[in-house]
Amino acid sequence: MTWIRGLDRLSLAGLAVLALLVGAALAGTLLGVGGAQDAIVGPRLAPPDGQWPLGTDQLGRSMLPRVLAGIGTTLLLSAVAVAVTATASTLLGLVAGYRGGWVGEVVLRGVDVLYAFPTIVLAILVAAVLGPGRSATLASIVLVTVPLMTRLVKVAAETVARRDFVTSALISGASHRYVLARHVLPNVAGTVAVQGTYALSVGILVEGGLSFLGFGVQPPASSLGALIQQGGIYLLAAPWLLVWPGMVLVAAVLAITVFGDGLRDRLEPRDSRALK
Amino acid sequence: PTVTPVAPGLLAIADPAAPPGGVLELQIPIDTGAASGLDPQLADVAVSWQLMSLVYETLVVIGPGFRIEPGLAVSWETPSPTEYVFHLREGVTFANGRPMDAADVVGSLERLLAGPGVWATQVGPVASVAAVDDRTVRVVLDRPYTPFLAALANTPAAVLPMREIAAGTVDPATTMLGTGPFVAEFHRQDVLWRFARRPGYWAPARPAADKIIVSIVPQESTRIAALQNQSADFAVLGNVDAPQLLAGVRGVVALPQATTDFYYLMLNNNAPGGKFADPRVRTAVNIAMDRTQIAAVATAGLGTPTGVTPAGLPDACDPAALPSATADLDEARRLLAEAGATDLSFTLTAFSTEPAPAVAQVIQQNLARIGVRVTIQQLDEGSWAGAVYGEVPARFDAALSWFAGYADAGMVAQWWKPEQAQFNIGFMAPDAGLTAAVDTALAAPEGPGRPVALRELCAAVDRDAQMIPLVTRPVVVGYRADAVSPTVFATEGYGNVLRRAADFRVLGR
Amino acid sequence: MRLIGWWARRVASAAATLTLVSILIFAASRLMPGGFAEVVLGPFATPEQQAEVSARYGLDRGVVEQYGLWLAAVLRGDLGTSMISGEPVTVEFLLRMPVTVELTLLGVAAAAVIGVPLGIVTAVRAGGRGGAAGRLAGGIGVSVPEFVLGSLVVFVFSRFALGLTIGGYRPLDEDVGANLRSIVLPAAVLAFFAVAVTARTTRDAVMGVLVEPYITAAVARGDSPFTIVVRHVLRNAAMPVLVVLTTITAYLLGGAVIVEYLFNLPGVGSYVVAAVGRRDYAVVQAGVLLAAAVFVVLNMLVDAATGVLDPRLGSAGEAR
Amino acid sequence: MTVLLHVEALVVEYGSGDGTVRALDGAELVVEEGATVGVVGESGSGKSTLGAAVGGLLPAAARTVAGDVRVGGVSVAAMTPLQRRAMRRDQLGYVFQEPIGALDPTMRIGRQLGHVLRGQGRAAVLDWLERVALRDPARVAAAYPHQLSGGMAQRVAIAMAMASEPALLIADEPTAALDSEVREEVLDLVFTLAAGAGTAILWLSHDLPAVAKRCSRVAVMYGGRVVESGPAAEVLVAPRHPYTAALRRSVPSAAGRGERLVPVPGQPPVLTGAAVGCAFAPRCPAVLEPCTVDRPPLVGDLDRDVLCHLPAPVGAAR
Amino acid sequence: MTPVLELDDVSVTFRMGGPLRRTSIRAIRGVSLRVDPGETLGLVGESGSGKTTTSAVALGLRAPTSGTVRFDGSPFPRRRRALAGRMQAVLQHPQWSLDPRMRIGASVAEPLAVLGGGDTAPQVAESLAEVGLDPSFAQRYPHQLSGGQRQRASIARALITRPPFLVFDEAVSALDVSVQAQILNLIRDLQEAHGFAALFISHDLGAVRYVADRIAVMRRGEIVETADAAVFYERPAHEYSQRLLEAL
Ligand SMILES: Nc1ncnc2c1ncn2[C@@H]1O[C@H](COP(=O)(O)OP(=O)(O)OP(=O)(O)O)[C@@H](O)[C@H]1O
Ligand SMILES: Nc1ncnc2c1ncn2[C@@H]1O[C@H](COP(=O)(O)OP(=O)(O)OP(=O)(O)O)[C@@H](O)[C@H]1O
Ligand SMILES: [Mg+2]
Ligand SMILES: [Mg+2]
Repeated sequence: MTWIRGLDRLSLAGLAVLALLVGAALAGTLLGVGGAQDAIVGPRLAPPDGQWPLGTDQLGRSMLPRVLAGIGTTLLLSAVAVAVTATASTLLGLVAGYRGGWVGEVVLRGVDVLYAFPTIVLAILVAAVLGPGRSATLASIVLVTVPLMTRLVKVAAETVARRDFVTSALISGASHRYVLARHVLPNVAGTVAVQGTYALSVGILVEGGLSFLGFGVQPPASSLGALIQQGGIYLLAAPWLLVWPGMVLVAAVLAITVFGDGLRDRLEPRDSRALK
Repeated sequence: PTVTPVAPGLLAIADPAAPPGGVLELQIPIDTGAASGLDPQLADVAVSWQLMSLVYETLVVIGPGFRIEPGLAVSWETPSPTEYVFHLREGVTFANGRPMDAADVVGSLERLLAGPGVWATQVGPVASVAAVDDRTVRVVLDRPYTPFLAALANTPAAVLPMREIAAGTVDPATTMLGTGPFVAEFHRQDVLWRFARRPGYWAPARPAADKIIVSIVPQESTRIAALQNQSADFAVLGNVDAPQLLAGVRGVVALPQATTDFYYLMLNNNAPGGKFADPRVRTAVNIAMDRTQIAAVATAGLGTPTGVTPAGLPDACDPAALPSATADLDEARRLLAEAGATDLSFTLTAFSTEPAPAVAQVIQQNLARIGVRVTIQQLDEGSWAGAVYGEVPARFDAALSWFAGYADAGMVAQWWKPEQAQFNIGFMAPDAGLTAAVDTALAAPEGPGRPVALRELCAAVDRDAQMIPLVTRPVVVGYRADAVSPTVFATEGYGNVLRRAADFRVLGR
Repeated sequence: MRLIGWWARRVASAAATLTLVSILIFAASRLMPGGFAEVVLGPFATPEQQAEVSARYGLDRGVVEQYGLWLAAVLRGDLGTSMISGEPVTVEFLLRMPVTVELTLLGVAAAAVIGVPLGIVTAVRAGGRGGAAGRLAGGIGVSVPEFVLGSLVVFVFSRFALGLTIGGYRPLDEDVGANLRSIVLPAAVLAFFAVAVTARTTRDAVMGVLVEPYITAAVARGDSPFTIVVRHVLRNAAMPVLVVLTTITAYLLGGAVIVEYLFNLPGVGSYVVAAVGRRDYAVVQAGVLLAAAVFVVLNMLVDAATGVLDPRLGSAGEAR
Repeated sequence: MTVLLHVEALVVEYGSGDGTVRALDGAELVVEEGATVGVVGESGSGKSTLGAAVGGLLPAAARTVAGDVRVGGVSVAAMTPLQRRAMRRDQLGYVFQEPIGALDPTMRIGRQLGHVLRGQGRAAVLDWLERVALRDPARVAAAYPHQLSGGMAQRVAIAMAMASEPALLIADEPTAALDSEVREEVLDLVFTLAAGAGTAILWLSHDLPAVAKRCSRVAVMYGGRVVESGPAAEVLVAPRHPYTAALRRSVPSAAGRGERLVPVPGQPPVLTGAAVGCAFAPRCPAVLEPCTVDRPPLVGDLDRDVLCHLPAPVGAAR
Repeated sequence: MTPVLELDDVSVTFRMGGPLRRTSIRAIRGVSLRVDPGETLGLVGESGSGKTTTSAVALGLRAPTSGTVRFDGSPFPRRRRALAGRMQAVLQHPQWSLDPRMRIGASVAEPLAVLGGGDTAPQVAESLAEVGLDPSFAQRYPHQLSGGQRQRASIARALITRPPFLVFDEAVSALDVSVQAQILNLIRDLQEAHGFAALFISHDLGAVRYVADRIAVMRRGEIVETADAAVFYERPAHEYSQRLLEAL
């Protein structure tokens, strides 16, 4: 856990917020805090009070368990998706940037193909072909986020691959796999950290966007994107529909983002030079 | 939320004192989009009827409270239950200036009946159409068919310029040439329609507005916003809470308009695993439906429970008296046990347009009460249609949709006859008793016998439970009272909020 | 010589990419459940009607044959006919291009003009208070989903219009003022995210450059931070930023669907999405292919820029 | 002669992840205007740190614990950022130890040099490249840094530093990558130019003879301190500090084939805090009791300063 | 006896400049040299004369434009991995030859790790000590080292596996005389103990004299003289060699 030590205060705050959210999601799904998220329990659009701490939604369901479940769904979905994206993009980007040649060309073109599909159209096609729901959302997020990350990892890997320390390792007889794992990967890790957290926010956005267009998680399951999408229109009449999930979502992405930036800085052992 | 009508059957009446002229900015969620083009006879969705009704007119029209009123026919007689004689209005011309005559009427009806359009079914068992003279048309039916006039009042039965069509100078699929108050000046698919006042319209001083600009705005919140910031004068809203959402906005009126359209639940007789082949299972599901809750929760109380005769239409049956409504949940559980389906679980396929997902979720909760687990599958309309209508036999478990309820209590029941409504054949097994009940109801003449026949019909549909009517589908009509003075019906049968568009007055801001 | 060879290879691979895209989009559009016939003709259509429409658009032929015919037509420059409107797809796209192009230009311009400097400033100030504030600002930019921000903007500005139009688009050649009033809010919503993403990537790239000894050397020469950034940092950090800007361009050109919906802009994105919904195959296929073509060209330029920006990458001959 | 650079009891520490490293432990140095001062010392003795401290160029991880650096009488630490920048621009010129890294990899040499020359044109650029003994100036100007050999890059770096005509040139091993012929040529140039322009030179190097040959004064560093300083010739011929003496003995060129080189025995210190006694004590052949416990005082004699408990007398070779 | 390394009439041409002003430089021309087992070849010459380029060819890092290279009697294999453990190099720029994100200990241990070594810590400490670095340096990152310390870390890294062939490119140029002496002694001791062959590139004729058995002199991309060390230092044949020795 030594890496935590090197983080700055902002990143630690981000990490704390994330931990809090994960805790809340677990409380909701495992401990059943707030009751069943899909049960119609009260009047529609009731404001927060003792009985429904966060109010009720447009079907008269308590918002508390829905928000908690939404955190769980969204975090899990995007985390899994980003893990997949990060792994895939890193592998592909390393191959394209380090190996180069026709293999790299093929990888890049393959990624370009995905890239070439307009984001939402791609997501919708995936949802339409796979049938909407979690797996389609997951696949969409991955397909949408892989290209950018792959390209950026490629750019970073390309530069690293020309450095003398890679040459040295190769002279030592290091396998390409060794070089990739020990030299190139750590040197692109900052990029992966930044892009990974970016992908996470894109993932959340795609999830929400799909919900917005009706291709997201299936009702009555709850996700932050779906909650926000459905609550958006009630901004004035029943603000609690939008405010809770909105705040949580923004907090989550913000936490992830500052944490990612902090991680990136942490992964850079050299001092940055103040230009002053 | 209830709105007190300003007159029987009307939520608002255009102020005749307001000066004529002006441009009306209107927003609706979707455009006509039929591959068949602009031919009104092939139009089968309400939005097409609505837009085309600005250009085309019918012999008779629907008035407040579903009264049949004169349209292009000034009057009519029914010498016998199977005979209708229409006297055409004088001075009616098509937009190209040619006067309309009986040949146009006869030709239009014959074309409709011979064509592939679905409305031919609704117009009924027409035996012959003939021009008695230049101003008189006689229609003979095979057997009594009470909804005949109501069916004639809808856009697909509009009078087309048959002479031009026959001569090939006008293709109704691409050109709109009617007798109506407006002409379509411009159309860009999914973006905009521009209708302009037609000089030479038969009714004096109408239409009041110079222009109607119809923007297609799929996003509900955008339409609401447009009303707020005055970029739209009039908008059709789908969100059931729209009246509440617009409550505080100065100048904006949001009227919940009842319609006869209603949501219904399809239980696929051919469902994989034979889940719904047993009528007892279907009945159990039907019993578990809490229509009151669906109406209260999913439609915010704007919709009402309904049987197959749409609530709100004259003579419609009382949904509370349906067999399923009077049975209790224990009965449902017992039926399930009898059918050996105690751990029933199925997928409910719904499209994603609000409030369908809400209805599906209440259904899910309803069924949980009798231990049935429902998984909701929310699809885009294309995939939904593919899943429900794409294959025969159909492979979905259950699906949610809505029918337009039309302007007569018996009409929609036609779709409960799969031999006639071909699209149902994939999931619905024909039932002779049900078919007979439908035919009886359709033939029952106005009078005390008709409610009885319709009640019978409702019960038959309820027992059959292959397509279970649930609640009516409301819309909200929003407009800026400082910009327009419209006429709004309290209940619509053909989803036509522009029914009296010629009366709408544009107010100077 | 080598250059010509490079471009030839690049064009060939671009063509391959586009071919693959065409196959994928064709396959995807046919794999979507629900066919054109069911969707557009509706449940009431008779089998004869469906057959007639299928025949009219060649949907009754084998899939491979359909693909072949389509590809042949595309190569001739014929993108087909929209089954919904009956208009040539090319015309439909041309009508919707101005909105999309305008949004794209504004969005990318904002990303470049605001995002890049913001990223540089937060990197240069990293560690300081300004850096943390910049990080938070950038973070908020990527945290607020388009549909949330868009809804909020629509809502707020529908109450307090401030002379800005919500919904609807006025063409530029019709009335410049009205055009700007109708486009500024949606562009701002798009730019919000674009700026944040660009800023973050720029920050990352710039921080990577700032640790390099040649920056120290420049500091030692007494160059001002501004000079150093302009002379040394920009170019060395340019590649990732360029990649992100291309992505943003591609994303916006492909259609900012949600914003188009929210602000009711007749752009390409919502058109294609609607076409997906209605299984208007020709439009879907053409839309994706056009977006892909633009993107592939952009990418080709970026790849060409790689060699220019980093001369080390241009050199060949090293054995690996 | 006025004092241009005064390093006063400078203590610099690097805070690395696991504890701190003390790179300068009270270094003292004076450079007068136009003087040429060679700082020699073992690898790791703090030469580069000292050089960086002069320009306020220490990395963020470095901390100035005590002491002061004054350029032209003004404390570098007390300068405003603007003043510091002006000082670097107008008074200082740097040649860094690893020249290729100091060149922007994405910019042609000609342009980089051109920037320093502030728009004096291409002719000036080529002229400077020619002066530092680069054979094909046009090609070098058109080249990117990675297309140069190590020695070529180093010469470019020298050209860039000299081109700005600084008051003080801080050159960190400026000729380490040059062959003897070129080295002489370049050093001739640098020292001639410096003499002409009145530029003071602070030459950080490990090569005592080479430095002594060119510079008027040398300062010998060990363990973060300047342990001996004085006129070059005298220090070389008659070192007063045992380390200087040891340094003088282990010149490889002095040993022929087959002979064994004599390095200074033992390892250089790695300081984590102030050295308790004399940092050289563990390796010193003449170590005394106090050497390990007391920090040696500065012993000044004529122009020869030395930090030692038992300095050799002036003139007497060790 | 097969030479460890044999360059036969090797030339390397670089292309430079944009597409419009393309020029090419012949960095080395017709270079032929060989290094026998156990022998150190000193490669000296003017800055920019092509020494590093020659070493890149010798290490199989750069394919020659013309001519042939043989390592241990055969051309370089397509897969470098086949050469694992058979050569090491100290590259000219120590700053770049160490991974900035890897601690010195790991960098130095790398050749061992590549060969699949177990616990490398003791060997790393020993290797660091050999080049005069305190064991605590294993925990540092390259940027936390002085220039000379980095160079020594590179040397430690190259020597840790005692490979049969080594290339030193200006390996001792940044070192003070004392450390230089230590390193040169080390190289000689190891060579006696393990008998490796080496290509020792330097412009420092003094250092070269101390370790090299034979000397090759490069100038403007060509080898102008090759001679036994003893002979060379006594009677340099080429006029350029004479000049070089004069400046010593
Ligand atoms: N990648 C490259 N592209 C173009 N020219 C190059 C490249 N690398 C080296 N050169 C040129 O080749 C020549 C030989 O360079 P090399 O690095 O081999 O010299 P060297 O003998 O090692 O010199 P030094 O002692 O200064 O390091 C030089 O003129 C250099 O400019
Ligand atoms: N960033 C750093 N973090 C920790 N220690 C450092 C850092 N930079 C330098 N050092 C240490 O400080 C001491 C002085 O380093 P400096 O670079 O000044 O030495 P030097 O005299 O220039 O040596 P060389 O001749 O090898 O270049 C060294 O022991 C070095 O390991
Ligand atoms: Mg140094
Ligand atoms: Mg070299």
